[in-house]
Amino acid sequence: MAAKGRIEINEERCKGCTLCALACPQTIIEMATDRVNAKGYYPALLVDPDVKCTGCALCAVACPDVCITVYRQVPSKTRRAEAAV
Amino acid sequence: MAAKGRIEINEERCKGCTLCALACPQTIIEMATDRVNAKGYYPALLVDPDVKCTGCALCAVACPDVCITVYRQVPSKTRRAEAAV
Amino acid sequence: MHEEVIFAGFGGQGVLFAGQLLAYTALAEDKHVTWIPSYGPEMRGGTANCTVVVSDEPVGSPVTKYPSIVVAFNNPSLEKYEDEVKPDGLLVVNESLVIHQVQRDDLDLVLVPATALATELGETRMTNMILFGAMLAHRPMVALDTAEHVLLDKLGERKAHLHELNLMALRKGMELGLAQKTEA
Amino acid sequence: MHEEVIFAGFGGQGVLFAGQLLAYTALAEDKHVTWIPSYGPEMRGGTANCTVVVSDEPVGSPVTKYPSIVVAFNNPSLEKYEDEVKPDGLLVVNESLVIHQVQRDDLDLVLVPATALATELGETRMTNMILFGAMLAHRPMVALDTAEHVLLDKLGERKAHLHELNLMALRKGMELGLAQKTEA
Amino acid sequence: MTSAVMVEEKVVYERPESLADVATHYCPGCTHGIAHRIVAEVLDELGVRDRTIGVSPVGCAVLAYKYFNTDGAEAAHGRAPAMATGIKRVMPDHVVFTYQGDGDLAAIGIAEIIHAATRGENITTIFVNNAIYGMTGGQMAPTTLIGQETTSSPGGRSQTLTGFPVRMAELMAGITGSAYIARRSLHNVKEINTAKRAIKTAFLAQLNGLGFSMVELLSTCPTNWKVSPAEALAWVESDMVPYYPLGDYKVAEEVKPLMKRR
Amino acid sequence: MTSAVMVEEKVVYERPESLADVATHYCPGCTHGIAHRIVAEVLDELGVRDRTIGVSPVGCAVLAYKYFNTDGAEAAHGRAPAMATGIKRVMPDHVVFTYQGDGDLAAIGIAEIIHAATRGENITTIFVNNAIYGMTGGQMAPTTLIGQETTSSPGGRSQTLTGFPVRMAELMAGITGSAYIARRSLHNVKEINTAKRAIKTAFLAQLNGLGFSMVELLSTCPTNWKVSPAEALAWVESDMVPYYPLGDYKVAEEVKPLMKRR
Amino acid sequence: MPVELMKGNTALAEAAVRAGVEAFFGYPITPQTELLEHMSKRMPELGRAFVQAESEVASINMVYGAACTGTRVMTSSSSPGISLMQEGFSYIACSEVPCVVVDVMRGGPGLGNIQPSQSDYFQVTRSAGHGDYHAIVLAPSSVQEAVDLMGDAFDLADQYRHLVFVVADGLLGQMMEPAELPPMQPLRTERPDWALTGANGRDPNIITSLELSAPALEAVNDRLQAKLKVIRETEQRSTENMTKDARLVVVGYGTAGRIAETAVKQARREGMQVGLFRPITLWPFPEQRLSALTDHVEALLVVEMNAGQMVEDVKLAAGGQIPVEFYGRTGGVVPVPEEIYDAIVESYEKLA
Amino acid sequence: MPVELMKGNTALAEAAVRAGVEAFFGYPITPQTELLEHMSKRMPELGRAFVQAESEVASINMVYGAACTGTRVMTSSSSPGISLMQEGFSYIACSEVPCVVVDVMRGGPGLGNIQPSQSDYFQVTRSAGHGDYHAIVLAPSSVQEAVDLMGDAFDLADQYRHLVFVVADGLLGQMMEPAELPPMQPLRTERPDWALTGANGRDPNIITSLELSAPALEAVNDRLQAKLKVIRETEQRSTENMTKDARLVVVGYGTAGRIAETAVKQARREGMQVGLFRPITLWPFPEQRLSALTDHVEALLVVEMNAGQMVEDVKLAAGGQIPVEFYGRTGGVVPVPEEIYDAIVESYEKLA
Ligand SMILES: Cc1ncc(C[n+]2csc(CCOP(=O)(O)OP(=O)(O)O)c2C)c(N)n1
Ligand SMILES: Cc1ncc(C[n+]2csc(CCOP(=O)(O)OP(=O)(O)O)c2C)c(N)n1
Ligand code: SF4
Ligand code: SF4
Ligand code: SF4
Ligand code: SF4
Ligand code: SF4
Ligand code: SF4
Ligand SMILES: [Mg+2]
Ligand SMILES: [Mg+2]
Repeated sequence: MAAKGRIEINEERCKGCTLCALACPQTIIEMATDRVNAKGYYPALLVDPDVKCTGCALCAVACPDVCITVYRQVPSKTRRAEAAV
Repeated sequence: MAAKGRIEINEERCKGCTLCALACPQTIIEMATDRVNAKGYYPALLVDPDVKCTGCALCAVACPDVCITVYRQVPSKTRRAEAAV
Repeated sequence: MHEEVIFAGFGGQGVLFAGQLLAYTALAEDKHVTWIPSYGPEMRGGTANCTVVVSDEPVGSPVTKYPSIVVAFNNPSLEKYEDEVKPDGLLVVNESLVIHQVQRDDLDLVLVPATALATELGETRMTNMILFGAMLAHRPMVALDTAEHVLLDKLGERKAHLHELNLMALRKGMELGLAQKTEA
Repeated sequence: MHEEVIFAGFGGQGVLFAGQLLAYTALAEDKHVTWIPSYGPEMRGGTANCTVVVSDEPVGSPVTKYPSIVVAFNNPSLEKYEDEVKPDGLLVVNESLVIHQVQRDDLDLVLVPATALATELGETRMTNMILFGAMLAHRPMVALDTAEHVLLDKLGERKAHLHELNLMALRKGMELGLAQKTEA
Repeated sequence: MTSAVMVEEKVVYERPESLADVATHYCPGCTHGIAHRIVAEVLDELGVRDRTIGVSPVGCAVLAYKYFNTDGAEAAHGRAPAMATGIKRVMPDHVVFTYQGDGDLAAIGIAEIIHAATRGENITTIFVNNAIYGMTGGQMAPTTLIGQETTSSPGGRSQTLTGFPVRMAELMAGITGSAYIARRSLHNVKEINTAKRAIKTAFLAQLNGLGFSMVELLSTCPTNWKVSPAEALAWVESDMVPYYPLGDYKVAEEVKPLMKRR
Repeated sequence: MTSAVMVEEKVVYERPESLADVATHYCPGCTHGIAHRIVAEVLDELGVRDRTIGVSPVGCAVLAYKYFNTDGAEAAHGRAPAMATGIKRVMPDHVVFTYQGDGDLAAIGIAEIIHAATRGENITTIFVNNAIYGMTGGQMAPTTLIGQETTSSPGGRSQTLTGFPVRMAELMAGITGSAYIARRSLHNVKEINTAKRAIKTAFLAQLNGLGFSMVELLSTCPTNWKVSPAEALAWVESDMVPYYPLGDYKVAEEVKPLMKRR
Repeated sequence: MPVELMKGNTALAEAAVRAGVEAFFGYPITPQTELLEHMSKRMPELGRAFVQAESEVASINMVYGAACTGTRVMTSSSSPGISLMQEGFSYIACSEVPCVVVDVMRGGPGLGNIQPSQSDYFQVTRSAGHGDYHAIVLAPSSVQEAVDLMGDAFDLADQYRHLVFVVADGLLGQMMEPAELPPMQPLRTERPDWALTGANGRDPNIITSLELSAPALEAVNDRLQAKLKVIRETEQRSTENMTKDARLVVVGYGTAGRIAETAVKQARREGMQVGLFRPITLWPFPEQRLSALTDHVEALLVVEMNAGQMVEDVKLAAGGQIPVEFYGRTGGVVPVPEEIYDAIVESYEKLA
Repeated sequence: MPVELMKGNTALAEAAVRAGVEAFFGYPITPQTELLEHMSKRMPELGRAFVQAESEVASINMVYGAACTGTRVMTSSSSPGISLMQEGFSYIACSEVPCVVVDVMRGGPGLGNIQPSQSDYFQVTRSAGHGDYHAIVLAPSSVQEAVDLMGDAFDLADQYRHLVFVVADGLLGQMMEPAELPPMQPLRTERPDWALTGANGRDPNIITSLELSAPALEAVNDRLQAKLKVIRETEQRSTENMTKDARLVVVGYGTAGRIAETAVKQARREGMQVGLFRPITLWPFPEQRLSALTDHVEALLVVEMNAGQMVEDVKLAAGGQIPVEFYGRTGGVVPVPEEIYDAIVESYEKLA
């Protein structure tokens, strides 16, 4: 089973260039059609995140504007988690 | 028998650099020791021209200052010689 | 007659072309005119502005601090220029893309939902012509007729398919503008 | 005392060094002095000149049109500078390398067969010191003593083998100069 | 098999520290932004941000000094390598890099880059080749491809009138003083990652005092090419890469071990 | 066998017409003079003197325009290829050549020469490499050999501080727009003759409209090397040739037939 | 020719084409790029030479080369690019080959920005490069005048075998305004006798700026200075408006001049006796006319888009007779008529 | 320190070394070559940076780079090389990084020759490059003064974060004259807080000359102009001789100034009331002192080794109060005292 991930898109920084969408193997990124950001761009949106995103970060690597932060669920190393508390 | 030649050195142009002497296979060029030209250089001299110069022009090719004109004796093509008159 | 007009909006909204249309039309009517883009940073970028001065006299300054007319294509432009318009000047606003509330009450204010209307017309890019028409309704510096003529000429054969749409947009703007004029 | 001296000759004759010797010696005697080469075309070439001004006052111009002393190392230099020497000035000539006949009769003229003498001494390069000595005999701007001291200092250890020869040449020049002085 | 395993969420991708947290002025989809980011990532990985000095070019990346979270200077058009030389010679323990476009580096600044390499100047150059003068509105660059339309080669670049596009990586590789010269592309994620590794090698070469290093990056200019960002990436792959082959053009002996170490 | 045959005396060597009958300012034994002469001979042989325009450099050959019996211009330091480009573009039927030293061409003028080649500019460059700045009194050139003493590398050229001598023929050969690039030497009669043939090929390439051609000539500077003219020739052979190998570095396909024709 | 709406940059380019320019060499730089771009299209299509050089240094030396052949030739650039051409200018001026250079000035110093400016005044009028000379400098203030002066520039260049600048600023370069282009001039077929055309049946021609001996180079300078003296005496150009009865005269050129005109008119409307003096040649500076004005004018107000450069020439022309005030904006800020008007009022109030 | 006989070029170099210059970047050119050559030996032996650049364009940009790190840095060149540095100067001035540039001027325009000249006056004093600024320009007239001013140059550069020229001419560069060198200064170990030293524990420092918006760039210019105003008010330097009762004052700087002094003394011996005014700073021009002199002096005679450049500044300073005459030689010709004396006599005879 693929890893489970999630991304956050900084919509105000996004320029709607579509390159993240192009890079996503899960094809779960699309450009908004209903709203523009303050700069007048249609920002990228994660569609259906809970199901398909693997946290592979390809979108982030492809993004020229560093708009994307990627998270992935990993088995927690309890020790460390505790230490971190 | 080697061809018979002769060179003329423009002494006033000569800078006494010795390169002609170096190039002459017959080693018949030397630098004057007794006089300088108007520029203060000891000019090159052809030593013993009648005997050894082959008119090979190597000296002229080696001279950076185009001081040397080379002549060579060749069998005269009578026709042409006449035509030239 | 001496009008100093600023068209302002995002790149891609046809801001510069709207200004040029005014300039060419003024020329066609033998008026004095200058057009100048505010050419920003050397790189591509968000905003596009131009200033057109139309006058019966030779134009001195092609730029202005206090325009007599501002056509604001979007919200940042409105925010930027509201305060600059000369008293009693004209402010044409693309209602579709602004949230800012106009504060000044000494202006001739025209609000047109241009982008929405243009989208209705089937071509968002007609926004500029709608706003242009609205402007002309309130400040007939040049004749609509001449403007239409020049417009078709500039679009040329290559854009023949857009002739009708442009004219429609222009007239629609004029119409809306006139409507508001009567109201005001 | 204010002397403007030009040393002039071919490259390689030690012209610049002769000038520098004068300059260093003057400095050693706390006089005001400037030395300047006439740096010709950017490329190497035939002639080498320098001008030394020695004075009890601060030196204004380090160059001169009318030198009070000319030391001509060769024929072209003599031809070039004969007319420039100030009236009653000193003209020192390397007799060995000139054919030109000096025309002026308002000068203190010293003819020294310097190159021939130097060759006799076993080192043609001593020409400059001989001429220097002759000059000093006629215009004792600086003391021979100081000059000798400075000379050895400038030659340094590396040229220790030439010390004696240089001194001999210098003195020889002085001697010949003095001889001609008595004559004149 | 249903998870009794605890899961926690880890950040697997975020802005590198060496990249300032500001919006850039680049056009949508312009890969200048990617080039910036991977350089910043390398600086982070090498831990040298606080002793790095970047030199920005004149070109679209003119404001790069605002985007890198390092000390920075803005050079005159083409002169970044000279400026970097001046900096490096008095700050030999600092990491100095130039970031230059193709007009900047291959046209007006070709003397400076070649001589920096010739001197074996211990600096790193990131060379962003987008086959055009982006900033001034899309004129022909020395790297513009034959037939490519630009605002100063209106019918397409003519070989007869303008000669051939210059291949800088190849040219620079021929220079004895260069330690590491490579060409990479930014047209997809795989290439971006490869590019990043090359950039790391280049900086490692500098950190090890091995001399001049340069990574040429094939980059897009959707605006002046007049295509969409996605089409631009495709054009890099279809048209640029064939003329500008990717690869390492010069790897000095001493550089090789640095490449393995990663 | 004793000659009843008539003999007449023939001139087998004299000053070429394309070389003005004046004394040059070059130092004794400087091979700039030889380079001039063989270029002039080639112009004579090709019969193009009266439609040739030469561009002189800043360097010891600064007065070359006085020595060639052709129209001539004096360029700014390093800019001869740009000037020649200007001339050639408006006088495409004329023969245009630059004559440049190593400081002129490989240091300050490296951008201009590379871009002339890149454009495939249809001109010919005679590049006189004497590993030094002759005219200004013997400073280090980009071509100065490692260890070579000059007035600006007093202890001998240091590789650490100044990098490596640049090999221009090799560099220029890498440029697509160049048609013919060769390196020759002037250190003996045989090499002089080979050099002349290369120069002829270079001009033929131009006459045939094939693009940029350059012949690098290893040359002496006895004055600044501080050796005799004869020793200078020997040094070229012993020290320069090994680092600057002689040969043809680029021969475009269309140039090859021109080489055979002689 | 019909009146067309044209961008200043394009108009300058097309005017040069019609004046018979045979070669253009240049390097892109904002805000003059459209000039080069227009040339990149027009020149090849007319079979003339266009080269986008690798740099401004190369551009000006290509210009120098082509100019040596006696053809009409030009380049264009903006401030930093003009700086890079200084050595070339100096060579060209000394060699006395004719050429035209357009400088569409932008905000400086350094990289500055691309907004309109007049801060290269010193650079172009004093000595554009080392050594003693002045280039001829023409400063249009409208697109029409740019078109007209472009033709004059080539004529002056040829007449005096000299370097001629046409200086605009980003505003004039980017602005569209109606203008009428002149008809296309036929290309010259003859070359001047000094030109490099091949030594065919004549002695070689040589173009050089080198004179190793000081007296010889002084002779070159004397010739150059004599020529400049003639230019200074005969080529001063300016225009005036309402100066006859003016107590205060505003002095401004190019864009600043035209904007000032609006302010001056406003002042007149308010009853002030104000006039405008607009230099058209920046070198030679129209000192004859301006100093004549000092007879009845009580003060001068110089308006420039810089920190005060032409003001020195105005002071020199005024010769200390009347006060000279200055109003300037820098960094690419274009003054608006209102602020110049304020400056006028301030100066006017100071009048005795 | 003992008095030594030193060539001007070498003295300038060694004085810079002792003033703590940490990096030299340069390109050979006569008549300044000995300066670079001295540096090529001294700098490496002291463990400091020396790079023979590929060109003057590269030199000045290397200087720019090193200057950004807050170290003392310099280059030197001669007229054509100075032309090539114009763009760099403009960047440096706008970025406000300190550095020192020596210009050993030679005959121009163009390639000209290598003889002494002062024809870069405009180039260095007006705006060495595009945009609005003036560099500080120091003009020594003897080897000793060259040594002294070299130290001052670095101090002024640091104090004002500005570009400082030391201008000599071929004569001063090539001449040997006794001079005393200052002791070796220790190298500074601290860097100014604006310098590029790595953003370690602080926000990044940035050195730039770019300001995209016009108002922002105007602010930069305002700051620059304010600084220049302070310099203009506080740094004017000149020296005078026999001006107290002088009816005619000769104005000359550098070599022309010292030669003029001989002529002035001669004139005094002949009973003429003549004095000498020698500007030491060419920018800021010592107008305060000079214009004070116009109170009692009846005329000024400017002597330059050019076709007349500083004469404009003298006229501006004189403000039309008294006549300003000019005597100049060009092309590398050095005037001799006799001819300046003749010019003095001529001017003197004109006095009312
Ligand atoms: C001396 C000088 N010449 C020209 C310019 C104008 N200019 C600015 S950026 C640029 C070209 C940029 O192209 P490139 O280096 O390829 O960078 P890109 O914008 O494509 O990233 C030019 C010519 C300038 N600023 N300075
Ligand atoms: C812009 C400029 N910089 C520097 C110089 C000084 N200069 C004259 S010739 C020369 C170098 C010549 O060396 P090279 O090209 O190798 O020719 P060579 O004399 O060795 O034949 C230099 C630096 C100059 N005249 N102009
Ligand atoms: S992390 Fe991977 S799967 Fe998730 S959105 Fe990005 S590219 Fe798609
Ligand atoms: S790649 Fe980045 S900028 Fe482009 S659409 Fe996606 S998030 Fe937005
Ligand atoms: S022609 Fe040949 S043999 Fe005769 S002198 Fe010359 S080199 Fe010697
Ligand atoms: S090679 Fe020429 S210059 Fe040299 S010595 Fe022989 S003849 Fe004289
Ligand atoms: S113009 Fe081109 S290179 Fe510049 S930011 Fe836009 S897309 Fe990128
Ligand atoms: S200095 Fe050297 S290169 Fe120049 S002429 Fe003399 S020997 Fe030849
Ligand atoms: Mg680019
Ligand atoms: Mg050389």
